[in-house]
Amino acid sequence: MKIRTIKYIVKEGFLNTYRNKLMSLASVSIVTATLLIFGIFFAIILNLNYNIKAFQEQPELEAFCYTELNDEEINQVKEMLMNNDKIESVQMVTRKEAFEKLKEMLDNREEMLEGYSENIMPVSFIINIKDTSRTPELVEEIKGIFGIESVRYSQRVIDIMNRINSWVKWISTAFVALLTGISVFIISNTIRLTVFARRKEINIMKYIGATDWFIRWPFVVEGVIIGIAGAVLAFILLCYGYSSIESNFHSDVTRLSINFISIAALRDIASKVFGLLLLIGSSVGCLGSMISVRKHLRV
Amino acid sequence: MKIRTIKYIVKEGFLNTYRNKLMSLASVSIVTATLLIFGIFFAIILNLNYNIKAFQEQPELEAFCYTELNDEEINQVKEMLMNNDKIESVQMVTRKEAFEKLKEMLDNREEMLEGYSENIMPVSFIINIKDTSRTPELVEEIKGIFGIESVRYSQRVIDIMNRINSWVKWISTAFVALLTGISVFIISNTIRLTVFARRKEINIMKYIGATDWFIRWPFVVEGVIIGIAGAVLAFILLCYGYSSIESNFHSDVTRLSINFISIAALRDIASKVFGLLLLIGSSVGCLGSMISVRKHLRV
Amino acid sequence: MVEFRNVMKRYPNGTVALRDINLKIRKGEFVFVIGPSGSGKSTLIKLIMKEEDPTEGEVIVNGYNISTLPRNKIPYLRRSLGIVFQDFRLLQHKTVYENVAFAMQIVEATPKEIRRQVPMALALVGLSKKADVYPDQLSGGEQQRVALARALVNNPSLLIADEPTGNLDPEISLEIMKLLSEINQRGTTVIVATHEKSIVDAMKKRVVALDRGQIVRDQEKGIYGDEDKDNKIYS
Amino acid sequence: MVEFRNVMKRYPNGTVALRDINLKIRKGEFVFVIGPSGSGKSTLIKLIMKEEDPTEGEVIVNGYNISTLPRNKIPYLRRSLGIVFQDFRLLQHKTVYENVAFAMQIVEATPKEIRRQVPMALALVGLSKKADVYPDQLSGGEQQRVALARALVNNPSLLIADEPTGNLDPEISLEIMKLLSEINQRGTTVIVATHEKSIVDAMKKRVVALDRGQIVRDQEKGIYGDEDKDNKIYS
Ligand SMILES: Nc1ncnc2c1ncn2[C@@H]1O[C@H](COP(=O)(O)OP(=O)(O)OP(=O)(O)O)[C@@H](O)[C@H]1O
Ligand SMILES: Nc1ncnc2c1ncn2[C@@H]1O[C@H](COP(=O)(O)OP(=O)(O)OP(=O)(O)O)[C@@H](O)[C@H]1O
Ligand SMILES: [Mg+2]
Ligand SMILES: [Mg+2]
Repeated sequence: MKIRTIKYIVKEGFLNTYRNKLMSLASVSIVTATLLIFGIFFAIILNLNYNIKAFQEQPELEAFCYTELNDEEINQVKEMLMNNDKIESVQMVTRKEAFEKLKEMLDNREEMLEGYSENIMPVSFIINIKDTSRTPELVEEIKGIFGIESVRYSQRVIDIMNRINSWVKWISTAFVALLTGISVFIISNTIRLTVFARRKEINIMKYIGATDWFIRWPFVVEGVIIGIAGAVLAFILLCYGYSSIESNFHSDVTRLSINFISIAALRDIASKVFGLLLLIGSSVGCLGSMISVRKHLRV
Repeated sequence: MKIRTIKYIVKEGFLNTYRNKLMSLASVSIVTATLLIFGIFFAIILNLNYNIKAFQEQPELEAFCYTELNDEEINQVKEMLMNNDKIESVQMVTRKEAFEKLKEMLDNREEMLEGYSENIMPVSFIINIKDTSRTPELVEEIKGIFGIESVRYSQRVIDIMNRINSWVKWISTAFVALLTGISVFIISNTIRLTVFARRKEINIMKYIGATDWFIRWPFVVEGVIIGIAGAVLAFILLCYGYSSIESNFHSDVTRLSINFISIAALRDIASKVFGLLLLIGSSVGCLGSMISVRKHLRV
Repeated sequence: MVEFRNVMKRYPNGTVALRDINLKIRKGEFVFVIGPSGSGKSTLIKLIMKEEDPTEGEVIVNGYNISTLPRNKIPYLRRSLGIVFQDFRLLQHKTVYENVAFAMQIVEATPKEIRRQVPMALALVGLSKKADVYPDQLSGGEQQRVALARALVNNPSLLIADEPTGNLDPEISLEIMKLLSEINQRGTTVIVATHEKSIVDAMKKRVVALDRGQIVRDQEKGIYGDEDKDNKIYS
Repeated sequence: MVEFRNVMKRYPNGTVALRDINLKIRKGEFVFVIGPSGSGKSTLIKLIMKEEDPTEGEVIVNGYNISTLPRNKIPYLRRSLGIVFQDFRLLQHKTVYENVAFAMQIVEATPKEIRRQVPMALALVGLSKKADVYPDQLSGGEQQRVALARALVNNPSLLIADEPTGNLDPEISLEIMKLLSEINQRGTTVIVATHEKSIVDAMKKRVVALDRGQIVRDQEKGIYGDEDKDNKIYS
């Protein structure tokens, strides 16, 4: 294939996209809409995983002080925990809070606690860890702090999260696969329609002696253009929507009291989403054209 | 318009769908795929709402017996609860279970419980209610049972669920709206492509003196056929997938220990889903054709 | 029946296809429109059927001024005409029979009328055997005759044919022309754009000659030729 | 150059378009194929370019047996031919210039060659002024001439024209025929299917007459007419 032919093919692909404006527009619209749906769900799933991961990566430790510790000593322990650079955040559970919890538990047997005060309960600290890989090390360190009696993993929470996680992973993989399949199907059928509308043109070219690839490649270029245009548009819409959700998210979360979830930053997921949209759009556009054109070349 | 013309229009619509097999097939495929996505998410959202509603409609009551009750008396209480036709199910919390819970709670202050046995704890029953509208009535009834000391709503759970619920409702409404919009957009663009591919035909009809409606109506019939065919196909696929998920659901749920969710029976949501798919498919097919054809009638 | 008053037609790309056209065709006339390729014959016809609008001047057909004819009246104008298009314009998804029947369906003819008229029209153009095939299974000349049958089937008051014999052999051409002449005898106005010198010469009908968009000759019982250059009557 | 051996062609719908065709056209010949509408002229041409395959018998073009020609060789066969199709087959999304240039692009001609050849070809058919318009902005005859220019532009060894003058006035028709004759003089084999009696008569070339799918006459320096019924030489 000569250089000038490659030039011709690329130019022709662009020209045809432009010349069939109405059709190109309709098919880019369909591709955009399809990839938009895909992108929305991909973003949601990324966020689900992000939330779960965030949750897992910060398993809470609970460090219990000796019951006998006085306020000053407790403050010292707190200081030391807060100054530890392996620790993300520290939340103190006061004696009173612990005692209330106990009371609630005993409920209608509260008389058992008669004569006891909150002083029977130890102060404890709920600790969020920065870097999970160094958790065991951290546990040892905390245990070494004067005044700490014991350190406990909140293992049960982790277990539940793990279970949910595997479930979400399974579902979301199935989902992304399904949606990818459907998107590919829609886009390739769209390309088929646009090629079908121009089968006469393909026939004519064939009748005057054009080889199959000479006819096919401009269509492939066109398919790729449509695919990429669709992907880019879908991505722009997605970014626009996502960032507006992102910026409204915290106020909404507060209003609706669902502060157990958070949202992944756009810049963190953008490249992943865009890459996938581009991949689907351009590859389906390319393959779709190739296959659709082939059908009309047999004259 | 004469009867025979209406006949002609309907016949023509069917014939054209058949004569443009390839194109009809491609566009039905696209409509099917689009409505499939829509249907999947609609089914998911219906299920979410179903779960939340089920949860809300069956707020758990917890009825505590007097600590002093002996086993026989406890059995009598249980019998009475189980025979109450306002109650869906009853689950007993034994003294031992209650004591374990308490122990766990006290944790490293277990020495407090030294000398106490599980007998300090009362037996309680977790009660699922059949018909929430009669809950207050039921509470009074239970309170009247000999041996019951107190009845508690699990009010906190209800609160949380309410909050989540409003959030889910909001999101799911936005979602269904968005997906409806996108589906409509994809389907109408598809119809546009199929009409565009036949603009010459439309022109010819116009040139030999056909009125606008005479040309347009067969296209509308065709659009409706495509829309309905897509909706029916999507519904069949959806039913097939849903029922296979439904039948695997309980084993999966057990395996993955996510027994806090349940799945709506297919027959309960089928009519809702089908109705909506049909509505979207046929109305967009109809309107899409009308609008797309209009553009090519101006000759 | 048809009247052009100072008509000028300029296509959007700047081509002036017709200029200074003044022409009157009365009911019952038979007119040949001749002229070299690109001289404006088809454009003249397109103006009559309102496929194109005149840039300047007026075209009056059956009493309608086609420039001011409202959009929803156009179909009724076109139905009163029977047109054989130069590029045939057959519906590719309909059989020969259905193509001809379609012209009757749009005027909401009864199925009985359709069943009687369509085979008659096909017989007139010698295509009875091809009733059930699709246009792309026909030879060029056969397609042209289907277009003619479709134009005839509704007994239009004005029949316009653009190169109706361009793809036909001399024998059939002559037959077709005789057919048109017969139809004309029965009262239908007929306008034929053609290049077929021999036919024009043989028929001795009114001839309107176009050249580069202008009428250069308008002659009763004219002939095609340029042999009679002196004989020209400029309109 | 072109040889038909006992060729029969039956279309899928049962129509037998050609039967018992034995025909040999040698390099450098100029052949008219004539016959009434539907007699099989276009089918004959479709067999040469392998648009259709013969049902029985063999068609040999440029040494290839077209029935056994592998799919990937078909474009090269067609490039060696220049064909004017009865229905023109112009690319609607390309201008006149681009339509003609396309025939050169497929053979990977240099831009320089294209820039020289295309205007020449357009000038030959008298369409230099219309280079930048799209086919649907041309008159019927102009489209036909674009098709001719496209067929000529690559200097094919075999030029086939199906009704190349069906939409052209006698003057241009004669010019076109002279052009084809000139091209033939320079060594190109030319096959023309036509109805134009006057042209066939004037040119005095070999005439192959078809009727209902059969060759009913094959005559050197023949004429169109049926006047010389006695004169017929059945092949
Ligand atoms: N849609 C159009 N846009 C621009 N120019 C046009 C259009 N249609 C025709 N023309 C030009 O107008 C002129 C007259 O065209 P017209 O089709 O009326 O010619 P004609 O007499 O019918 O020729 P022929 O005998 O070849 O069919 C030609 O030069 C042609 O190129
Ligand atoms: N694709 C097809 N399928 C079925 N029948 C066909 C097909 N193409 C042509 N025919 C039939 O074959 C016969 C010969 O057709 P062909 O096109 O060869 O005729 P022709 O000599 O070119 O006629 P014309 O002068 O009208 O163009 C005709 O009866 C025609 O109806
Ligand atoms: Mg014309
Ligand atoms: Mg032919």
